[in-house]
Formats: sequence, structure tokens, C-alpha cells
Amino acid sequence: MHELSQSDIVENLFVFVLASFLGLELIRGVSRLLHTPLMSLTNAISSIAIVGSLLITGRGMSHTTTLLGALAITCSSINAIGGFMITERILRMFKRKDEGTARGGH
Amino acid sequence: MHELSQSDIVENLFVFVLASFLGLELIRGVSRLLHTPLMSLTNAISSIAIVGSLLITGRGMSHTTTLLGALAITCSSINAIGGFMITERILRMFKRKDEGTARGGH
Amino acid sequence: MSALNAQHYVYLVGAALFVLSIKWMGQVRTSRKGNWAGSLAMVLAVAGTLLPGHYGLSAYGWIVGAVLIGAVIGIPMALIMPMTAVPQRTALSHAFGGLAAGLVGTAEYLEFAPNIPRFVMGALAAEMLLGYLTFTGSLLAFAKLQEIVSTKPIIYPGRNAVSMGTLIVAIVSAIYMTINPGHEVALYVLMAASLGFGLFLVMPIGGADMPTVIAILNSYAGLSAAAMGFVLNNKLLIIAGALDGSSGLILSIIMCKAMNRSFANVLFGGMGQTIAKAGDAGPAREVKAYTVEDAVTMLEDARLVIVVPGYGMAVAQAQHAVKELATVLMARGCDVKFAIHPVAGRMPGHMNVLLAEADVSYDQLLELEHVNPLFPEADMAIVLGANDVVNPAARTKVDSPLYGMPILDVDKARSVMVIKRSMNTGFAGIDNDLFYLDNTMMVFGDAKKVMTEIVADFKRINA
Amino acid sequence: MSALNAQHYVYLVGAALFVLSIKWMGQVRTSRKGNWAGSLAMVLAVAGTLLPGHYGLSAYGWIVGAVLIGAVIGIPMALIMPMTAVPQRTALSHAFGGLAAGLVGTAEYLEFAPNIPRFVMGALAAEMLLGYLTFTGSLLAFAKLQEIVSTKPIIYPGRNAVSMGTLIVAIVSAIYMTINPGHEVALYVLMAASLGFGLFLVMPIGGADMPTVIAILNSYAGLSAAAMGFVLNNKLLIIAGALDGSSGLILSIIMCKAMNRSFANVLFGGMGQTIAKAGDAGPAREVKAYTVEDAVTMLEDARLVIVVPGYGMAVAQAQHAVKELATVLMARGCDVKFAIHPVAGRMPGHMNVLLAEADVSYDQLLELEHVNPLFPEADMAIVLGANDVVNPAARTKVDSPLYGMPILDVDKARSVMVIKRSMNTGFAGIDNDLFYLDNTMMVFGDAKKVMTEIVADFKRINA
Ligand SMILES: NC(=O)c1ccc[n+]([C@@H]2O[C@H](COP(=O)([O-])OP(=O)(O)OC[C@H]3O[C@@H](n4cnc5c(N)ncnc54)[C@H](OP(=O)(O)O)[C@@H]3O)[C@@H](O)[C@H]2O)c1
Ligand SMILES: NC(=O)c1ccc[n+]([C@@H]2O[C@H](COP(=O)([O-])OP(=O)(O)OC[C@H]3O[C@@H](n4cnc5c(N)ncnc54)[C@H](OP(=O)(O)O)[C@@H]3O)[C@@H](O)[C@H]2O)c1
Repeated sequence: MHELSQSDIVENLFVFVLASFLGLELIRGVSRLLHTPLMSLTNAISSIAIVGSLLITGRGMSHTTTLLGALAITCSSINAIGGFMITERILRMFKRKDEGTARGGH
Repeated sequence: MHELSQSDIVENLFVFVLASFLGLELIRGVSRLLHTPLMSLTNAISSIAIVGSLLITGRGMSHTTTLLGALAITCSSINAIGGFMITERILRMFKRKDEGTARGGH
Repeated sequence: MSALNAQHYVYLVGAALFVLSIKWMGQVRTSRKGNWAGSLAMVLAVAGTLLPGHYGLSAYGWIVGAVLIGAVIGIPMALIMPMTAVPQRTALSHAFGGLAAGLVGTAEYLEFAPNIPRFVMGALAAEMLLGYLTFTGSLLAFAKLQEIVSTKPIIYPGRNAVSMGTLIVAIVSAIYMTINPGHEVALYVLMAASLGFGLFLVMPIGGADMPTVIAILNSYAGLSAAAMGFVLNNKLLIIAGALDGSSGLILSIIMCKAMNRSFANVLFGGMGQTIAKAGDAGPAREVKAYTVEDAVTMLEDARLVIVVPGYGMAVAQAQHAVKELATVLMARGCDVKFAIHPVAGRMPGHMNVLLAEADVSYDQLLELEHVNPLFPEADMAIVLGANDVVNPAARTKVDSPLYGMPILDVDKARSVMVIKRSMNTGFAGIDNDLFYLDNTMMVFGDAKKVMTEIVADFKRINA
Repeated sequence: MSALNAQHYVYLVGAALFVLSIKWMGQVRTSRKGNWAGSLAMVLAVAGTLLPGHYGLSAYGWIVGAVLIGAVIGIPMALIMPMTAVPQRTALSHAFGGLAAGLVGTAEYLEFAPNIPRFVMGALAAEMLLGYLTFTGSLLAFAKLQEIVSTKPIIYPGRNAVSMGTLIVAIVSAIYMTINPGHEVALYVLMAASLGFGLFLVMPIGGADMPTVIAILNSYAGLSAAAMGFVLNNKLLIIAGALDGSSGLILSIIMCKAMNRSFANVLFGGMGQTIAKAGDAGPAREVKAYTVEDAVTMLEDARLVIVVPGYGMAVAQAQHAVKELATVLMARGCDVKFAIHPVAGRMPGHMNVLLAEADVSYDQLLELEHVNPLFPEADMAIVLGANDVVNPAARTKVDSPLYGMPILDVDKARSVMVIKRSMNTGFAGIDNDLFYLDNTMMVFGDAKKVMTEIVADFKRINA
């Protein structure tokens, strides 16, 4: 497996620290009204693990690895596809009085 | 001069983008009461250019370079030292009624 | 620009879009844009990974097949899921996410061990630990919420020792693996202990505390994705994972605060014990039971009515009926507001989503800080299947488990109408003095049924 | 851990501290901690750079000498500077910061050209451009604020063409350098054009618009530090620079919004022209001039007084006198509040700092949104050297340059006392209808003098 240089590691830590700070600030700014769709959105985002799943599967290594990887892809894509769709469904329900009542979706 | 790999560059861009987003969120959260000390603080922080000045001076390269570098160090350290001190002076003036009136500083 | 570089830039745009997606989710106006930004970011993440050239991926057959299966399962699940099932569905999703992270970690290990540098191995172990515990923990949370298993806390003597013990085994084997990546047996110990700890973590937690736990598990799922990012030296994974991690953390903190409880209290089932203690105390007192007709009479002359929905509205699916009542009352010139307590219902924003589903305009929904000053002016506060969030004990009884929790001051309204099925307690298992106040009228019955009857009565009067 | 690694971790902690420092600056309670975190971060940045081993720095004599000179200049400057001089001192600081960035860029170029990879050269050119324009721009801003040169906008025909032309020359030479790093002449063209553009940028801007320009220059100084970070592949520089860049941007946007103006309007001196136009319009109208004794009589029975400080209070240094008046009034049982308009004075937070200096408790200072609902209940609004921020034209006159700017609604108070030296206009150069209202009394004189006299009168009455 590729050796990471110390500086790669520290750079990743920089990115991690910044992104965590940013996450804390951004989430704190989310209106309470939207906490349910927010949960659903971050749930969908956590399917980013699909990137790792694709790599492990696609490299065509041992059979076990490919199988585990494919299973991981399936899990993550259920998450990704379903997550964003549900968030959209939830958000479509939010509207103001003046926006009319035409409803798409379910 | 050292060649940067494409991936170094992109990593730096990642960091820049994250830090800018974070900056925007954080500054937006600063109480209006504190805009003057905030200006003074960010002014002090911009003296971070001292890092570059130190590198260019300390490597002991050509005479011109060292001289320009030393000038840059002087400029940045006026900024750094003065900036944080003034911010402190400004902040010491802010207090609530119940905090008593003992005053340090000037 | 070579494939490698193109990939980097695609990932960069993806990362920026993930950040924007959460930012835009902050306001209703921009929230749909936020969801689209998130989806686009995910598409870019996948496209960037598959870009031919860099990673030299080959097994495209497997990939396409696996994604298709995912889509076939995911899409119908998203389409047919009722809105009340959002907590379950989120739990199930976390289970999938955790499993994916765990499996990727295991596969990486099996493929590359023992040639794994120490830092990478440490990250890999963290990824597996977090991934697998999220998997079983979320699965159990799902089962409890879906009532496949009992929602009661499963409590037995020594449970804390068991779960701590399992966690320690998992951590020790993770450390051992990091130092000696060659010993495959440590992998299996780690996996077993992590899977076990996930179960032990969630077992003692009651069904109603699940939302907090789900938020914590969301945080773990994010952190395991970030750990994967450290393993693969992939910034996009790190950023998305860190955003998720902080989101789960903040949401669980908000919930704990609004319930006036600590993390530890939620995790170690403190509420379960309270139920037994508080449930049987107190002498029998009398309440005033009223009929639907009484309720209509009281509402006829009201000028300002504040509805306080709670978990019971969700159970009864009474959101459409209450919206109808609001419409009827507003047609009569009465102002109607909805008071939304931060932990009303069983998940953050629960009431908002249900009322939005029923087409209630979101500017009619007022948060605690804004609505509390209005109660003294309200002719009637309708407590619709809410209980703990209107319990005045939170203000007055120092020894109550609710003491200190901010509540909706319905008792300050001129009259209060409480609609519930019985004198049963709510989630906290605590008696509610509100029901015994002079200005309180109890209307017993299912929330939806009572609402529908009141509306029918009004329509009769109006006609 | 080798020196290289140690340095990385020191920088990482530094970066986190810079972030925390700005976060903590958000609240008064934590703001001093924020400043300390920032200073510590700077110390770590310097220490990390000087760590022996990695960069192999040697010319320590030069370094120590240069820092000492910096300290000898910086410390006294910080200690003796009066609080009113914060804008000037900030401008001067930006000038130093810009110069440092520019010089480092030039030195790097001279040392390494033509062996500079393209991307690095691009960043280097950006660093010099931003650094040098910040230098001259800030220096001129300083000179105007310090009134070393006239504060009037310097306007001549074709000035926009000249400054745009200079900017284009600077950008073209930057691009040329990036492609051909070998041609030293391009360096000198770039330097000259950047230095020139900085001057042209600030020349047409009036003294009073300087704060907005200073915020923009702050943003540029930050971006040039970030560019230096790209050159040196140094994440700490990038992070600190980006934080600064966004800070300047947000502050200037806030100022523009509160003045209801656009960036372009500020930068191209729109306000300068307005002065000439609006100043001489309108027929002569009558105002009611009152004496200090009248003022005291009016204040004697007041129960709620709201003071609206403005730029005139800063000019007259009347903050201590007004604080004394507040003390006297409060001793008589009258409630006193201060209404702080976001752009009262000449820099963001100007009034807060002055009143804090005079020991006014910051919970007595109310922001626009919170104080406006109070005016109808106020017996007296004292407008102390403020003008534009209380001009009702902003609410009513569609053709006024102030139209749409949120103002303090002093005209809704029972009576208004305006203290200023003459009928002169304020910064926007616009007549103020407030002065002619029936419930307005004008007390002409220097703000400090009038305040001191009123206080003396009160003391006489009380005695
Ligand atoms: N929102 C969150 O994120 C979250 C997360 C975790 C925990 N919690 C906790 O959940 C609780 C929420 O408070 P809450 O006031 O909304 O609910 P609650 O205190 O749990 O009370 C709900 C009430 O609704 C009644 N009810 C149930 N089904 C009904 C039906 N079909 N028709 C009419 N009434 C019905 C029940 O009484 P009957 O049985 O007599 O009808 C019950 O007393 C808080 O204690 C909070 O801490 C919330
Ligand atoms: N705060 C910021 O960040 C910022 C930045 C840029 C621009 N601005 C602009 O600055 C203006 C600020 O409004 P403002 O109401 O505070 O001030 P203003 O509109 O500039 O008015 C100040 C008034 O104070 C009076 N004055 C001056 N010296 C005085 C003294 N010694 N004693 C008594 N009165 C004195 C002047 O009248 P006399 O000459 O008759 O005494 C003048 O009308 C706004 O237009 C704003 O847009 C603010």
C-alpha cells in the first residue's frame, strides 16, 4: 500500500480541522424548522463512502475484495440515491402561504 | 525554486476554499459591537506575511534579497506586535456595569 | 491536463458543493438548492473517481451492477416511505453507510496487510471500528423505531461493564493492529467487538431516545468516512466526513439541551429508571373532562388560538385535521398560530415536517422564544397530543427530571384545551400538573378523531 | 519526530488558533481570549518557521535585528495612539502589511527567476500586485484620515480611464511574467503599475468613505498573504490570508449595506458628486434654537432618554461628558439608553469603542433593530453630533441618496434635542428635515461643551 508522507498526513489534518470547524458553524446556522431535512441530507452525504467502495471494487484485485467492495457500493448507493430523494420530498412540503398549493411528488 | 506538484496546488486550493468559507461564516457571526477590534485583529493577523519574510531573509541568499527580506520583517513585526497590543487595548475598554471600573492599560 | 489533475479539480468542486449544500440547507428559501448541490457533489465524487486513467479502475461490470442494485432498492424505498418513518429510514441508512465503511476497511486490510504503513493502519482501524459499530447500532435503532423489537430499554445488571468491556477490546485490538498489521486474527476480534459494541450501545436506550442516538451515530458514520479519507489520502472524503461528523454532534447537543439532559444520561438510559419511579407516585386528583361540543363552544368566540402539537399528533396523523380546523377558525376571523417546541415529537423538526406536509404555511409556525410571550394574549391554547413540552413542572419542581427544560407556557393562556387519549404520561413518564389546573379542559380521545369532530361541528354551525 | 514534522504540527495548531481567535472575537465575553489566541498563533507561526533544521535558516542576525526595529516602532505606536486614531493606524498597518508581501514577492523573484514554475510565478505575481497596491492605497488612506493631505475626493476628468488603464497594465504584466518569468523588466512594470493603481484607487474617495476602502484593502492584504502561501506551499499562510480576505470583504459589505450604497458607488466617488448637488438645494426654512437652560428644563421630568451619538461626538470627544449626563439622569430615576446605528461615526463599531472608553456599560448600547421600537416611549431623544443616521429622508424621499438606508427613528420620540455646531450637513451632504420638525429643539454648540454645561446645570439644581 502506498506510503503517505508525513506532510500528506498533516495536510489531511489541516483539511479535517478546517472542515470540522466549518461544519460546526454551518450546522449551528441551520433554522430549527429544517432539522429533519438536514438530518436526511447529512445522511445522504455520508454515502460519500462510495468513493472508497468504488476504488476497492474497481481495481480488480482478489475475489473477496471485489465482493466486499461491490456490497459496499450497493449499500452506499442505496444511501446516496435514497437520501437525496427523500430530502427533496421533505423539502417540497415546506411552503409559505403565498406560494400556492400545487403539490408535486407523492 | 522547488516545483510544486499539481496535487500540492490542488490541496492548497482545498485549504483556501475551506478557510474562505469558514472566514465568511465566522465574521458574519461577530457582534457589531466588536467590529472595530475585529478590524484591528484581522489587521494583526495579516502580518502572517512575516513567515515569508523570515524565510527569504534567513536563507542567507544574495545581499539584495536579505535586505528586502529584513525590511519586510520589520514591516510585518510592527504590524504583528502593534496590532495585537491595540486590539487588547480596545477590548479592555469593553465592560458591563457589574464588572467594576478598575482599569489597566493606558 | 492529465486524468489525475482533472480528478483533483472535480473533487475540489465537489467539496465546495458539499459545503454550499449544508449552507443552503440553513434557510427554507435556499434549501432545495442545497439538496441539489449535495446531489451534484455526490455525482461529481463518483464521476471523479471513475475518470479513466488515474486509478485505473477496471471491474466496471461489478461497479455498474452494484450501483444498479442500490438504485433498485433505494428509489422505491425513498418513494413509498411515509413521512412519519423518517427516523427509521435515517437509522437504516446509517446502518448501510456504516456497513459500507466497515467493508471497505476490511477489504483494504485483507488486500494489503501486512504492508500497511502505521498511520494508514491506524486510520483503517478507526474506520472499521466506527463503521461496524454504526452498522449494528443503527440497525438496532431501526428495529426499535419500527417496533420490530421492543422499544423498551433492555436493562440488565452489569450492562455498563459489558459494553465498556467490549469497547475496550475493540480499541485494544485496533491499537494492536496498528502496531502489528500482520496478525489477521486482530481484524476479526476488532470486527466482532465493534459489531457487539454497537448493539450494547443502543440496547439500554428507550425507543423515544433514539433520535439523539441516531444523531450521534450520524456523527460516527461521518467520522468513519473521514477516516477512510485519511486511509485513501482523499480530501473529498475527509471534508464530507467532517461535515457529517459535526452535523451529528451539533444536532445531538441541541436535542440534549432542549431536553435538559446530558449525553451520559441519554446513553446510559437514565430516563428508563425515572419512568418506574415517577409513574406510580402521587394521590389521585380530579380533572375536568369535556366533550367535543364544549370544545366548540369555547372556540367559537376566540380571537387568538395557539395550537401546541406534540408526539400524539404524529401518532394520530392529525396534522391534516388540525390544518382544517385552523382554516375554519381563520375563516371566522380568529388568528391561529402553531407553537413548535424544539423537542416536540420524536425527532428534530418533527412537527415542522408534519405540518408542512399538511400545507400549513411555515410562517405560522413559531418557535419557543417567539411564541411564549403570546400565550397571555391567547384565548385558547390547544395542546394536541403534547405532554412533556407543556409540563409546568419544568419551571417549578426542582426535583422533577424535567426541571430546567424550557417549556411552552400554555398555562398562561386564558384557557387550555388538552386533547389526548387518557391520563397516561408522555415520553418522560411524568405526571403533568397542567391537566389539573382550573383553566384546563381535557378532551379525551384520539387527536385526529377529536379534531375531525370539532371541524365537522364548526361546519354545521357555519352552514 | 524530525524538525520538518514538528513544524507541520506547530503550523497546524497555529491555524486552528487563528480560526478560534476570530470565532472568539464574536462575543464580548470571549473576545480577549480571541486576541490572545491570535497572538499565540502568530508566535507559533514565527517559532515554527525558525525551528532549526527544516528551512536551514542562517542569517539570524538580520532576523533578530529586523524584529527588534519592528518592536521599537510598533510598541510605542500601539501604546500612545489615541482611540480616535484607530482608522488611521489600521490604514498605516495595512500599508506595512502590503509592503511586506510585495517585498517578499520581489525578493523571491529576484532570487529564483527565471527558474520559477508557472503556477508559482502566477501566485507570485498576484502577491506582488495585491501587496503593492495595498501599500500605496493604504498609505494614501492614512494620509487622508490623518489629514496630511486633503480629505476631499481628488477628482479630475478621465480619472476612471487612468486608473483602469493602470490596472490593466499591472494585470497584463503579471500575466506576461507568469508566461515568461525571465524578463525582469516585466517585474518593474508590474511594481510601478501596482503602486500607481493603489494611489488612483484611493484618490477619488472622500475621507469619510475611507473605512469602507480600508476594509477592502484589508481583504487585499489577506489575499496577498494567501497568494504568498501558494508560492511557499504553506498552508498556514493560506488559512490566515483567507480568513483576513473574507473578513475585509464581509465588513465592507456590511458598511455598504448600512449606507444603502454599492461597492461601485463607494469606489468611484459617487458621494463626492452628491455633496455638490444636494448641498445648495432648498429654500431657507426656520429652525427653533434653544439654550442649555431650555434643554435642562426639558430633561428634568424625562423618564426615558435615548442618546443617539454620531460622528460629532467623536470629533468633540464628548463621550465622557455624555456618560456623566447619563449618570446624572439615572441618579434622578430616568432610564438612559444609547442607540447605536451601524454606520454612525466613521468606522464600524466607532461609537461602541468610544462609549466603552468612557465606561458606558455595553448592555446600555442598543442596536438599531432593538432600539427603534423604543422611541415612541421615549420622552427625549438626544441626537449628539449625528446627522445622516437620523435623517427621515431615508424613509420618505425616494430621490434622496439616503433613501432605503435603515435609520434610527428619533422623530417618533416625544421630543428630539439635536446638538451640533451649525446647520451644516453630515457626511452624505444632505439637508435633514428632522431639524425643522415641531418636536425638535436645536441646541447649537460643540457636543462636549453643551454636554458639560447641561451636566453642570443639573448638578446645580440637584445641590
Ligand atoms: N423531538 C425530538 O427530537 C426528541 C428526541 C428524543 C426525545 N424526545 C422527547 O419526546 C418528548 C416529546 O414531547 P411531546 O410533548 O411532543 O410528547 P410526549 O410528552 O411524549 O407526550 C405525547 C402525548 O401524546 C399523547 N398521545 C399519543 N397518541 C395519541 C393519539 N393518537 N391521540 C392523542 N394523543 C395521543 C399521549 O397521551 P395518551 O397516551 O394519553 O394519548 C402522550 O402523553 C419530550 O419528552 C422529548 O424530550 C424528543
Ligand atoms: N461608521 C462607518 O463605518 C462609516 C463608514 C463610512 C461612512 N460612514 C458615513 O458616515 C455617516 C455617519 O453618520 P453620523 O450621523 O454619525 O454623522 P454625520 O452624518 O457625518 O453627521 C455628523 C454631524 O456631527 C456634527 N458635528 C461635527 N463636529 C461636531 C462637534 N464638535 N460638536 C457637535 N457636533 C458636531 C456635524 O454638524 P455640524 O458641523 O453642524 O456640527 C455633522 O452634521 C453616515 O452617512 C455614514 O454612511 C460611516
